[in-house]
Amino acid sequence: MAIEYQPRIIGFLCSWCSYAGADMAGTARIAYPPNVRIIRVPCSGRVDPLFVVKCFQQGADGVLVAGCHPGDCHYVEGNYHTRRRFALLRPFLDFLGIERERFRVEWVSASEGRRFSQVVSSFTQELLSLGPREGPAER
Amino acid sequence: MEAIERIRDKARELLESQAVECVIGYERATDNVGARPLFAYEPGEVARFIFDQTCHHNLTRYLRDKKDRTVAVVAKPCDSRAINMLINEKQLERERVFIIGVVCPGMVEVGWSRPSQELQPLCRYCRQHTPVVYDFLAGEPPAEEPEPSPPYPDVAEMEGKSVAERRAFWSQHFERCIRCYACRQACPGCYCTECFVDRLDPLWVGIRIAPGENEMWNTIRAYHLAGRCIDCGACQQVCPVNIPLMLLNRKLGKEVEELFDFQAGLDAETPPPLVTFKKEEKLEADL
Amino acid sequence: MARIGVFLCHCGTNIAGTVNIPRLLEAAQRMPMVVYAAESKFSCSEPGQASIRAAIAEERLGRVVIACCSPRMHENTFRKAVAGAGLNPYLLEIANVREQCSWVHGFDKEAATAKAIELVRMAVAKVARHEPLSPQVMGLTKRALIIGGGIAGIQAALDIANAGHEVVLVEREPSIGGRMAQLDKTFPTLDCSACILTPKMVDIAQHPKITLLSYAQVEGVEGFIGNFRVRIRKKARYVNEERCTGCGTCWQKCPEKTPSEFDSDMGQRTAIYIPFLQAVPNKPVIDTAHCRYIKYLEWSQEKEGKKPPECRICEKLCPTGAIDWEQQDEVIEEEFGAIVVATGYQTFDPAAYAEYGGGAYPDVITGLQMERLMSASGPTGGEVIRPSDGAHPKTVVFVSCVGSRDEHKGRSYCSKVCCMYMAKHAIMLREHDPEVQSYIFYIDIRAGGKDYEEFVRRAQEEAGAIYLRGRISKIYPEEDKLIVLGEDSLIGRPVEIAADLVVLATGIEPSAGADELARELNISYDSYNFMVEAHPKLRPVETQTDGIYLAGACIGPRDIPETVAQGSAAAAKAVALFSQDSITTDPMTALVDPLKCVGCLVCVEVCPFNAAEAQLARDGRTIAAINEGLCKGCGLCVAACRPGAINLRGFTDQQLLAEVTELWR
Amino acid sequence: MPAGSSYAYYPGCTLHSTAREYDVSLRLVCQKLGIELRELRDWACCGASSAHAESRLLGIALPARTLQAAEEMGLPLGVACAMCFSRLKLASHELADGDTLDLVGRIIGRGFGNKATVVHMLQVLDSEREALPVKRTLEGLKVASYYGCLLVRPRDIVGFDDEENPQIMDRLVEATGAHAVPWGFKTECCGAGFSVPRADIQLKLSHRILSQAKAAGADCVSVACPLCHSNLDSYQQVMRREYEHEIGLPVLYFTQLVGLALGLEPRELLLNRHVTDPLPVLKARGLA
Repeated sequence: MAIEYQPRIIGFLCSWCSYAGADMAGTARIAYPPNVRIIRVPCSGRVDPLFVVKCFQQGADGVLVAGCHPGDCHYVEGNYHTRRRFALLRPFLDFLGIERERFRVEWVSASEGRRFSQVVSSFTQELLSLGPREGPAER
Repeated sequence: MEAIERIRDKARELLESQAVECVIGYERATDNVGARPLFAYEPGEVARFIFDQTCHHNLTRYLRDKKDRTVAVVAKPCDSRAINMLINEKQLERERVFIIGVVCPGMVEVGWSRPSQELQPLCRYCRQHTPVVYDFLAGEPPAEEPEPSPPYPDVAEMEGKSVAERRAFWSQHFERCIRCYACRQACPGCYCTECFVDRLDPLWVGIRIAPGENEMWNTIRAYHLAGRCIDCGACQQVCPVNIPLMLLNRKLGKEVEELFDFQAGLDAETPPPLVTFKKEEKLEADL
Repeated sequence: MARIGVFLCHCGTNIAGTVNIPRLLEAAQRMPMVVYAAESKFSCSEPGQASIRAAIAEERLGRVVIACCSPRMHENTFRKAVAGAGLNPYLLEIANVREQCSWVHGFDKEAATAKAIELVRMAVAKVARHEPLSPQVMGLTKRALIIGGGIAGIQAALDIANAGHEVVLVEREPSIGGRMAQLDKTFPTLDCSACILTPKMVDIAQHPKITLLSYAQVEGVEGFIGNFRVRIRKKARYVNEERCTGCGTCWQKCPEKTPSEFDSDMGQRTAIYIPFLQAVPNKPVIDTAHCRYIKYLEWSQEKEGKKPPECRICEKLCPTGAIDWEQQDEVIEEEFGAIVVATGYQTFDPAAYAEYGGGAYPDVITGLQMERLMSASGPTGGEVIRPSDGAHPKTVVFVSCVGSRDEHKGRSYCSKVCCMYMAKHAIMLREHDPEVQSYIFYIDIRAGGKDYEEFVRRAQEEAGAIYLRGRISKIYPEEDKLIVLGEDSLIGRPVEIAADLVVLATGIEPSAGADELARELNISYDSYNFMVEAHPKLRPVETQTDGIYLAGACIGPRDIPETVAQGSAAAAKAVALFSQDSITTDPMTALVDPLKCVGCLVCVEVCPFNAAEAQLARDGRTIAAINEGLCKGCGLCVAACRPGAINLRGFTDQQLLAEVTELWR
Repeated sequence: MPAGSSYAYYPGCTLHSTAREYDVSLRLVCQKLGIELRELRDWACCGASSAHAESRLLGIALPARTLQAAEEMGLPLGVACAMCFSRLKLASHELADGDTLDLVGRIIGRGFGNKATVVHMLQVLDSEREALPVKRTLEGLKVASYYGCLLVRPRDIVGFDDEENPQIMDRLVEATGAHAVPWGFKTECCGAGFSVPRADIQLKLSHRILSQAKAAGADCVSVACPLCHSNLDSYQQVMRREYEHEIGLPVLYFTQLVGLALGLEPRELLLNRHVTDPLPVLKARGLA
């Protein structure tokens, strides 16, 4: 029997804003789809683009990088670098045939639990509509 | 006087005065068609130097190996940008290298028996025919540099395709990659003591020659040159299975130019886009 | 081969109510390297922790995973528990199955359980790559450096010294005292500024724990919290401080006069001088820009122009032979554990306001000049007279917000104290001369503070000051009057006043050079060069750089009470730091592999904390190194390091990669 | 704006009539400096000062006609009268809005792109300041530069200089060798708008400006606007009556001062056309 397609999302969340935001969604019991697997990092600036590419190579359907809003970085400047790195990587992935929609960078503050759940929900929806990734059959 | 004569005279002068230990240039390869690098240590050797449209190699690749000694190098415009890039990345001291700049007519494909008349694709889009930095210039610089519009026709064409088409295109190319890493060896920017692809822990790229792993390698190779690639095409030139590597590099080059108004190696001072930032810059649109 | 133990917390029904614990337990037991798995109602409870400690001992566990609430909740609790069992506290990983699973996926228990299993798998994969970490323990120098000898710096210095710690107070002027020393009276109590300040200045001079370096400047700062190395330049006074008794003969007899900065040009001083009579230290300096003999010495070098007199009167008259023409600037290096920045403010230069004469009209003066005119120790002995003709002004106009709340002049902020000092001046003027009529042009009256509003009322009701709401458009002289044109925006009519004296309430701006100092200290400053706090509300006297604290008007416009409070607050921070015998730094810092580093020093460029620095390797190559004292563990450099030479303890590439790949094993 | 550059020249209504000396001196100076002034054919009134008060559209449409003409010539529009300058600047600012541009294009019956840049001749000469070929330095002459209310206001639209304390004319005056006295009334209103309905106000305001210039030690006042000129220059006798206060302060166009410095003769520059005769002052300084 065919099992329905469930997209897999890897989320890299900075522990000061976005990871706290995700926790906030929990404490407020704001439900969102169970498709995201969260990896905690000190700062979104820690996320080497290699991780993102690796996720896709492994077979992730979507990758999310979330950090403090620019200007609020706990480490003062981290997310400014995040912004540059991924503004560059995103079109590049698209060029390689990995749709822009599959890679998201979002700014989620510690108080934005609702926003976090909205991000995950809309991201999951988008990926569902995109359907599974085609690519090398054997990875 | 012919450009090549001026190169030879300068090379001789530099070696005789012992201003440099060695002059890196081109000589005719044994197939009598192509060119190959020549490391001249003796004034007597300079007669072997040539310069024509077959001299596509980027000789700055060798400069890091000799970073502690003073050498002279024959540099085409793109090569000269590599020198700036290396200085910026503190891999080279300006005063240790004497740059014999050559005005570049563009390189041709070198066939088996004779060089083709065709300019290499990359050279058709070239925007620098005069080196951006040199100590001595051979050849007459053109009145003005051409401005191909769009500056990245090859990239633009690819962008025109559908995601699925691009996916298919790259998959079939990456499947053919034999992971010989010749591209890496030829690139002046690839100088890590241990390349990420060779590391076992963390194992970024699996050892298997499998499409997925190949894709990882080719993607990151290009990404690591983002804002650094100086458009010389050496990687593509040496690829035994003809993967259009420069298309990847140039896509990133295009993005860097559009987002950050930066081209690698035009000078040695401007910090490359990925080591700096502007608080006020608006990039969210691209995220 | 690591022996991993997995502990599943029910958190009452918070987790167990949604996640199928038995299935999770079963799955956990089958995970690679997991030798023990157990559940517990409340892992964080004492019995829960005890069972974890017990299991670690009995099962000889080398790594621990706890599936429970967010690590932001109980990571430290469990680290202690693990440590209690003799295991390195960093060999623990938390799987967040409450906040990020059971609490948000209650609608789908199946999916929640499946996700929980994967979260635990990721945690197991990660913890297997954990390494034991031990916080770096570093000594600290229990000495504080105070930069700036105004009331903020004085307060901080005294508080720290009284707590028993050594303090070095560096002041760039010849005497401490700062702006407060220039003031006549203080609002709203009208007690004499000097009377309350000078005793504190004397305390500084006499305190056994305080070293005062006046006429000195901070030049270079290196190191980090607890271990700063600071270069201080002691400018040449040309006066031997040991010999000088401060008798005053030299400055009384010096023939060269020049406008006095302390009296903000309302009076004169000599070339060898102390700024004011109660100066601390009470030792003069020779101002090379005006001293005749020094001019002579310069002249004798080139022999150009007219020969200046070879004066040397001070030298001839000094009873102790303290004058020392040979003296040179001296640069000393000192070690400190904490630094308090209290560089204060200067007043805005009204030259920018051509419409007010831009300084051309002698009888248009600034608030600070008014203070000097009123001060009993001032150039006029406290008599308020017009600089132009010495007449007693009867009509005085005050113009508020000169250099404040004015974008066109590049200053959009409120200087906070002007409203109050204008009211003070109005009251004092009446006290000096009952016939004086003050007019005060204001935009808004900002009198938020204890007894401030009452004070302004007093100016209006008792001192009869007339408050007019509106900006002044123009001031120009006519005969011996100054015609002031403005608008009373409340009745919407133009106003024209013929004044004898006009006082511009010039705003507050950071002291010159504040930005250079901030750069040297690697603390941030805003577009006006005010220093920036670590958090405007919750960390108002701290900076982003640990061990460097702020006090007073260097942060923004402040009045005296607030400034003093901040002096004490900054001191408290320093004293709290000194109450420890060592600093333990978070071990989750970056680490460079010298063999892989290619010396491109991208890390140095991206590190916001100056923690990455260039270093000479054994083989002579230049490579990067991380200063653990400064590193805050953000990992910015790690992601920027192409050769993968830098890694982040606790969040290594290996650990994060393991979490990713585990999902597809 | 290098020497040898050309401008579409808009004299406006006054420069051919009451302010002929401004027009003449300007043309002579530009000639000397190799700046070509091509007067617009068939230029229209700028609309000052009533049009924009009557109707916003009319206030834009009148200058628009001139802007369109300049655009056709493909030259920057050089304006001498401060009022015209202000009207033209404000109009081209309003025309930045696409819809307004279309509408006005239809009104004047000629679509255009609002491409012409509007500059005041003061800006043009200012760019020649460095290389001013001074034949006769005006050393010793103390000049109060008076800008009037419109030249540098509003800051965000025309403001090429500080509206409280502008410098551009002072710079130019200094370039002639004369001394530009610092004073506070550079941009005060001269009351022009009231000269007819409430002459008393106009007199008061103008008098204050002149007496301040005098108090600042000026020998003469330099202006860049025909209206400022007539107010300051021609009412000085009345002032003497009204305020029993002798002003006697000649009011010159900045172009006349520059002209003198370039070696032109007072007569050529029509210095004799002023009500308050500048020649005594100039003679006293050996400049005429």
